[in-house]
Amino acid sequence: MENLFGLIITGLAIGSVYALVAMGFALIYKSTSIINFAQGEFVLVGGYVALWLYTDLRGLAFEALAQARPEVFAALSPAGWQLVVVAAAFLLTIVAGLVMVLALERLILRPMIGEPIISVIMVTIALATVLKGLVTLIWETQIRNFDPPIFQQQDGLRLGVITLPGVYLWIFFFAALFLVSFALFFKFTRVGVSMRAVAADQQVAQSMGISVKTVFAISWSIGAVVAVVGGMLVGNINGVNIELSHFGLTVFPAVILGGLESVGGAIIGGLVIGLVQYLGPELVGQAVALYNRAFDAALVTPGNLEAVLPFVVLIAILMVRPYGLFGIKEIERV
Amino acid sequence: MPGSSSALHPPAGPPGGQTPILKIEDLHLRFGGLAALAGVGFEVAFGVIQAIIGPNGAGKTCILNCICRFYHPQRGRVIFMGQDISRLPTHAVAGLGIARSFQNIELFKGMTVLDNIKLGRHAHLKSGFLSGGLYLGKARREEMAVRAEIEEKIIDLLEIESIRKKVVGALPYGLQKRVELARALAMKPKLLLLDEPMAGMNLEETEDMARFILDINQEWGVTVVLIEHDMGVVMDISDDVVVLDFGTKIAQGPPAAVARNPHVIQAYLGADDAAHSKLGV
Amino acid sequence: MPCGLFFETYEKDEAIFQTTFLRVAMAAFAVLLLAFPFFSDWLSGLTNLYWLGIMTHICIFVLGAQGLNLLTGFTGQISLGHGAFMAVGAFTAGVLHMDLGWNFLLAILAGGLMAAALGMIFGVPSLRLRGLYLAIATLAAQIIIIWLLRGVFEAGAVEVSDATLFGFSFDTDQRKYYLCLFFAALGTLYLKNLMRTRTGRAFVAVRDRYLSAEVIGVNLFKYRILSFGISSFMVGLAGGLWAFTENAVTDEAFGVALSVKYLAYIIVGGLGQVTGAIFGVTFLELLHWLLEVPTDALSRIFPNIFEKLASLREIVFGLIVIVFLIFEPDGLSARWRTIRSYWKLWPFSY
Amino acid sequence: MALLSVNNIEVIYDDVILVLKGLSLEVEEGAIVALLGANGAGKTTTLKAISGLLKTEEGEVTDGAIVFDGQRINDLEPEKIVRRGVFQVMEGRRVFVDLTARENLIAAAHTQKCTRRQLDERIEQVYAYFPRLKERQNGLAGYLSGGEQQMLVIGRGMMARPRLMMLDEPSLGLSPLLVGEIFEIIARLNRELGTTILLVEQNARMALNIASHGYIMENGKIVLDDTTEKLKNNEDVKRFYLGVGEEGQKRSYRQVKHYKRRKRWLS
Amino acid sequence: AEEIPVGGIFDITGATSKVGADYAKGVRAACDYVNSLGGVNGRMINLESADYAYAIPKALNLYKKYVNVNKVFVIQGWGTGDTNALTPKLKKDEVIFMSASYDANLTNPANNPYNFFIGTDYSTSIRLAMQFAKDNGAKKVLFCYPDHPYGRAPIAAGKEYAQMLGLEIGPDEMVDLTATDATQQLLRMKKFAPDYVWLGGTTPSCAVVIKGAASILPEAKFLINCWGFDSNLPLLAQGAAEGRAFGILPVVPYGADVPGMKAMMAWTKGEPHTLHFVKGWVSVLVMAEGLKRAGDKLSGPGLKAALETLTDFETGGLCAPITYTSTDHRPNTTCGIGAIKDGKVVVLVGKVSMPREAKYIGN
Ligand SMILES: Nc1ncnc2c1ncn2[C@@H]1O[C@H](COP(=O)(O)OP(=O)(O)OP(=O)(O)O)[C@@H](O)[C@H]1O
Ligand SMILES: Nc1ncnc2c1ncn2[C@@H]1O[C@H](COP(=O)(O)OP(=O)(O)OP(=O)(O)O)[C@@H](O)[C@H]1O
Ligand SMILES: [Mg+2]
Ligand SMILES: [Mg+2]
Repeated sequence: MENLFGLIITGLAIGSVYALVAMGFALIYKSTSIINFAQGEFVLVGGYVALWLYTDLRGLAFEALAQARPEVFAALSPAGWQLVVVAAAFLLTIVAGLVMVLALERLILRPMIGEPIISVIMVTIALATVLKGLVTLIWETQIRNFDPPIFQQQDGLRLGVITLPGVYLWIFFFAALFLVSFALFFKFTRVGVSMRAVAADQQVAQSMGISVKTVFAISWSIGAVVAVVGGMLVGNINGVNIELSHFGLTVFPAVILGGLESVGGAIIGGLVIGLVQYLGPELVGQAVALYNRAFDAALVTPGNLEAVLPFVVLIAILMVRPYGLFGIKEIERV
Repeated sequence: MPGSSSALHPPAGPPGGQTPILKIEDLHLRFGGLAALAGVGFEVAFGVIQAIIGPNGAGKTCILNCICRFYHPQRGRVIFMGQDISRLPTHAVAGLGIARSFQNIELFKGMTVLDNIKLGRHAHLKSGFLSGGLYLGKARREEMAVRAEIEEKIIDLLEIESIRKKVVGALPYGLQKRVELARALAMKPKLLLLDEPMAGMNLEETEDMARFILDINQEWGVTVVLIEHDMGVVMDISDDVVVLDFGTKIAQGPPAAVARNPHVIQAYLGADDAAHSKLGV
Repeated sequence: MPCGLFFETYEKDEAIFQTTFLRVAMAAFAVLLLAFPFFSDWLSGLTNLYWLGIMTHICIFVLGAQGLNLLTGFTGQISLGHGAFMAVGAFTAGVLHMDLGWNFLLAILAGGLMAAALGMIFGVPSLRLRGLYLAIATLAAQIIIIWLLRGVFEAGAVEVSDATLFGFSFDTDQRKYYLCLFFAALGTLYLKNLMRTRTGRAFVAVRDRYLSAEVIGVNLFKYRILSFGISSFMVGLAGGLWAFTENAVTDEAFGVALSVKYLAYIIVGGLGQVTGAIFGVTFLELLHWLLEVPTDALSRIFPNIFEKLASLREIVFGLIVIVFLIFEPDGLSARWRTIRSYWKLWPFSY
Repeated sequence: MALLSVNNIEVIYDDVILVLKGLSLEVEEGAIVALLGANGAGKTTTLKAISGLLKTEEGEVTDGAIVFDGQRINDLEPEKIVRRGVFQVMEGRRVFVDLTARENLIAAAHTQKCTRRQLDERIEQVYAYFPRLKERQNGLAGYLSGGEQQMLVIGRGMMARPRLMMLDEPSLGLSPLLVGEIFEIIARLNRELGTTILLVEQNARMALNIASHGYIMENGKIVLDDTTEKLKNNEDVKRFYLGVGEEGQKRSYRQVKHYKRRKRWLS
Repeated sequence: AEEIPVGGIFDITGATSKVGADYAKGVRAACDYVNSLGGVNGRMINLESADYAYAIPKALNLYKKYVNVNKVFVIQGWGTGDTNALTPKLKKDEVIFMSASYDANLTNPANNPYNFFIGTDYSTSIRLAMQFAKDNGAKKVLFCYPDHPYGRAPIAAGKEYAQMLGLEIGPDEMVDLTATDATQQLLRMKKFAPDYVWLGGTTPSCAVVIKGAASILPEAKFLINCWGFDSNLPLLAQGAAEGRAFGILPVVPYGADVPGMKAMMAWTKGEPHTLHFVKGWVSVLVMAEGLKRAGDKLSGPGLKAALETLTDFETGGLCAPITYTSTDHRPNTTCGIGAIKDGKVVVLVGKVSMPREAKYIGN
């Protein structure tokens, strides 16, 4: 019990990772009705590109700079350069994400406009294979890590015995930042309405002069940026490896829980799933202990509960709210 | 001519027609703050064509939805042939002999015309997932019988032979409406609810549709509830008219009388005669 | 119409193969499948692949994909849980056969029924959930079932002996192939028949427009659950066959990846078409294996880039699927229909 | 020179179904032109060909030219065509069901560079024409009644302020009172804002009353075209589109004969 | 001369490729190395290798291809998934399967006559780990592993042995292979306050546990199974592994100072590799020795018989001497224990071993 607070905070922190990744799904779904099965691979690409820029290119760049303009190189302290490198890697990763998704949009998604949604979803599944293949082709499959880590362990948050690594605070920060910017973006532009119009009926939207292509490009870009930033941050938790893409699957309960088309919902969904993962097993454990005491039984708490509990909770919530917490109920009318 | 030998379905209900085939009692239906129906009640006699008219948003479609148990009114009852159907599940209503067409076409777009019509017969067929999958003996004979009956009676009546193998989605609007009627007929209806069957049709097709409705009513003895904005049709073919406005009944009576009712003119008809019908007046 | 088809009886009009061309083509196809083991060795020598094994898997997956197509293609309910339902069928069949000594036919039937039961339980949310919400609810089924198999039953790996029927043992790859081919054909025929009768039409109605289906008298709940039941029965059956052809059941074979793969089969093949599952499984499996041929050849010439070639093969595979979908978004069976309708009217196309 | 001229176009669906077979028509700037025809004649297809929406279906203009304001627009994307001032009000009450009535209107003003104020004003204008919409403005469009949806669809056209507005069966499903009003509104839009109108209608009498020129199409071709005055006096038009009986009196739906009456100008 | 066809089923692009790819490299390099020395009895090894991406159906078909088309009788395999799925077939086809799944269950020839592997089996490893803990003063131990056949395999053996040693055993914990945080597991462990924790995961998940333990379980030390302990561990654990993480070393780390390493280093031109490369390499060396001893009896049973003649076979110190008998396929009951020092994997104890007890064959 004394750890409850720590569990809640950690749960929320993990939840914010889910929230960050889930947001990308919601943004893309909102205007295209497409569940992007390659979202996890976007995360993967983000992680690898950031790592490559940060770790491999840094050395080359420094070397070149130190040779060409030693005085510039000397002007900043190593800590200062570290900051510059982090910022540069960060920005370039975003740029890389944008380039990637705009190319994808142009080559793959645009020709699929107007085709059955399920076929487009299938395309994203195939896309996942391609992206994964590209990553293994370029960077091979070995585990790599940010060296030195960008978000150091020691500047984490101490909560009793638990230390929350600093990277989680950053993730929290970015999730909030994205949420606020999207809220403002949708409030002060008419893009939000256009996006939903496109999702509702592409043909009619086109008949009103809404460019489906532009809307697709915008939402895929935002979705991809969120994902690659997520990849960069998540890659700092425990290094990058080919399984980073599993986030694509693990955040599904979060997306659905929040309601597919709701960005805010994705955040709430992520946090709730995080909490379920951290409090659920504890509660089940306590319940089992109580039962054992009451009936003098010797039940054991099943293991790996945190893998299934989100799904159990998800089904339970969906039975009460079939469109998630903030999703839009489908019109049922004849 | 009720009882004619060519009738697909014998006329239902008591010949005297004392008890109405359908009785709507005090229906109340609210959506949030909006009262779509605020205490509507009327009766439909056996074998008639009963029209329901009223301004847009008056609640006409809502009444049909309540009859089909698609909407669940907060208050009131629907009585069909003496049986209170206000508690039945939606799908059970079809089995009783209530069929309908929809305002926005509700066909199964990816299927052929024939399959759409066959689906109308669903509630009256027996084959299950085992016998159907084997497609032997009974299931096969049943399918063939349905096919023959649909071809020879319904498709023939509605003159849609040439399109029966076509996929419904690509058909023009007017034909889709006709297919919808065909599907409703396949349900062996005693009561047929039609929601704006003539909308979007040109004059010729409207005339055809009117003829079909009259045939169905007179030769097959099916009672028809007809919602229609084309006043020419309503005036010509209906036996009785109910007028709704804001979820309440504001008038009822024979068509000619209703059309002279000043309330009806003010709320619904307006002054411009040309707007009343596609048919020249 | 000068060149349409006319039939004297409704019976003929409702037949599955309506033209002589089709009947001949189908008969030829059947002969080809039956004769396959006799020239598969020759093919294998040509390509350095084992075709009998590949074809056996294709048959098993066709059966499962037909099941998923019934649920997703015909009834409109996406499932991401079919991998797990297949696992249930496989484990049930394996355990009943090995531990309780059930005859293999009974065992795979029981496996199918067990999968059907679980499918129906996890199908209950379909009463309220639509589209992707339902898809993710079935993903929950996938995760929970595998978790149960692994954690609670500690199923791990089960060894299964060969199937025997009336003293005849399905112990060679050839016999296994025929066994699986038989079941795949049976499942396909069943689905085809089902879809042209009352139940099948109701499924499609539920998919296209469940609201009007209800008004017509289709009991939504019944048909949604029924669809889950039949569908997971078929995939459970496929699981049982898997157990008896591979002689081993391990939970790792039936993960989320398999569920996604099943979905890929039917989308690429064509949703809501009985031929869809056949085309989809065949296309994707052949593509996958045929890509192995150049990869293999190249890695002999350039042994240093063996790993790169493996990645490249994955990339090419994904790209081909993408390009294919861009040109044929409705799946292969759509193309097949175009070809067929062309042949129907041949030589007077247009 | 006409604002819109369609020259001899051919349209094919799915690479096989030939729907328009050399159709031509012209719409003068500032005119109201009616396009009449039976179901399946290809009226909607014609409008879609002009607005470019055909490209979003499996349809294709394979021959001929569509010229708007002196420029060929055949190959433009639909959104570009809208930006040039051609707006199609689609048939079949295609509202965005998941958006509220008001959001539907806002979406329609997508190409309009107007401030928030101006947008609000325009919305109010639409409400002035259709008070019922104002009452239901925050309800999801999917839950509106059929007629209300129809109002919304027309209202969207008004939001876009196009140069050429193409209306596909605007009176469908409206009460007689509103049918009268709709045509008045169309006439007013034409008169007050100078919007050119191409009108597809089944209610031929109303359409011919407000239009100056009419086209009648059958089977993918124009079979008759003239000023509305002359059309109204054409015997065939009178009989098949206006429902005037042989002797010039009112027909009744009850008297429709039980045989198939099919008369076509061609074929 | 004739070639000896050998099958290779590897994970190059799949879920376990992060270690599988390097293992495959080891196998492939060793085959080339053996061939460069003139092959086996003058016959070249012809390795048919393919990537199965940890997809079982693909492994099954690759297997059938190797056996039926390429006529192989020995296969270099990879993980738990393929090994388990193939085991029944191996018996029937009499094909030798040398995988990297060191599940003790495979060491009993009565059940799995054709399975061979070169690493200390997981159960022996866990027993040695328990012994190590006991010897270092542990009183309480706890088992933490992923919910996966690889993780579960040795747990029963570990518990039984720990009990025998008189160690107190805490409740099991599970940490997923893809976990990014183990706070809750650590908090529960904390209630029991173990001296040593067995970690049965792979490197990333072990790093997560060790990192989190820095603040939650600062006293505990970790004993890591062979797939969770490699040069990536110190990098991922960021210093938290220093002096607290001990790993099972069935083979020596790449670059260790043993005679067998020289050839390997020369062959790979010093390009750095992980431990897993060494495992793959040794697996081939052992196979080659078997093939050599089999002489002309190039068949599954022939190779089996030949391998079962290996007694204290030396791989140049790359791993403990290997012995297979017809009743016991445990390669050895000796392994090294590694530790992390200055961010590097070092060998802490070169050899820990236990007697080869018959009762532990297969479990
Ligand atoms: N499910 C619903 N949710 C909210 N409002 C609804 C719903 N169904 C109907 N309404 C509202 O109830 C009112 C009556 O609708 P109804 O469809 O019955 O009208 P109607 O008389 O058929 O009109 P029309 O002739 O235009 O079709 C309308 O204002 C409509 O917006
Ligand atoms: N997407 C499509 N694919 C194939 N054929 C189509 C498609 N859309 C329309 N058609 C066919 O084109 C022909 C003309 O259709 P269109 O909708 O243009 O007619 P219309 O004159 O607008 O009829 P209505 O009065 O019913 O609206 C019809 O025969 C129809 O079946
Ligand atoms: Mg209505
Ligand atoms: Mg039209």
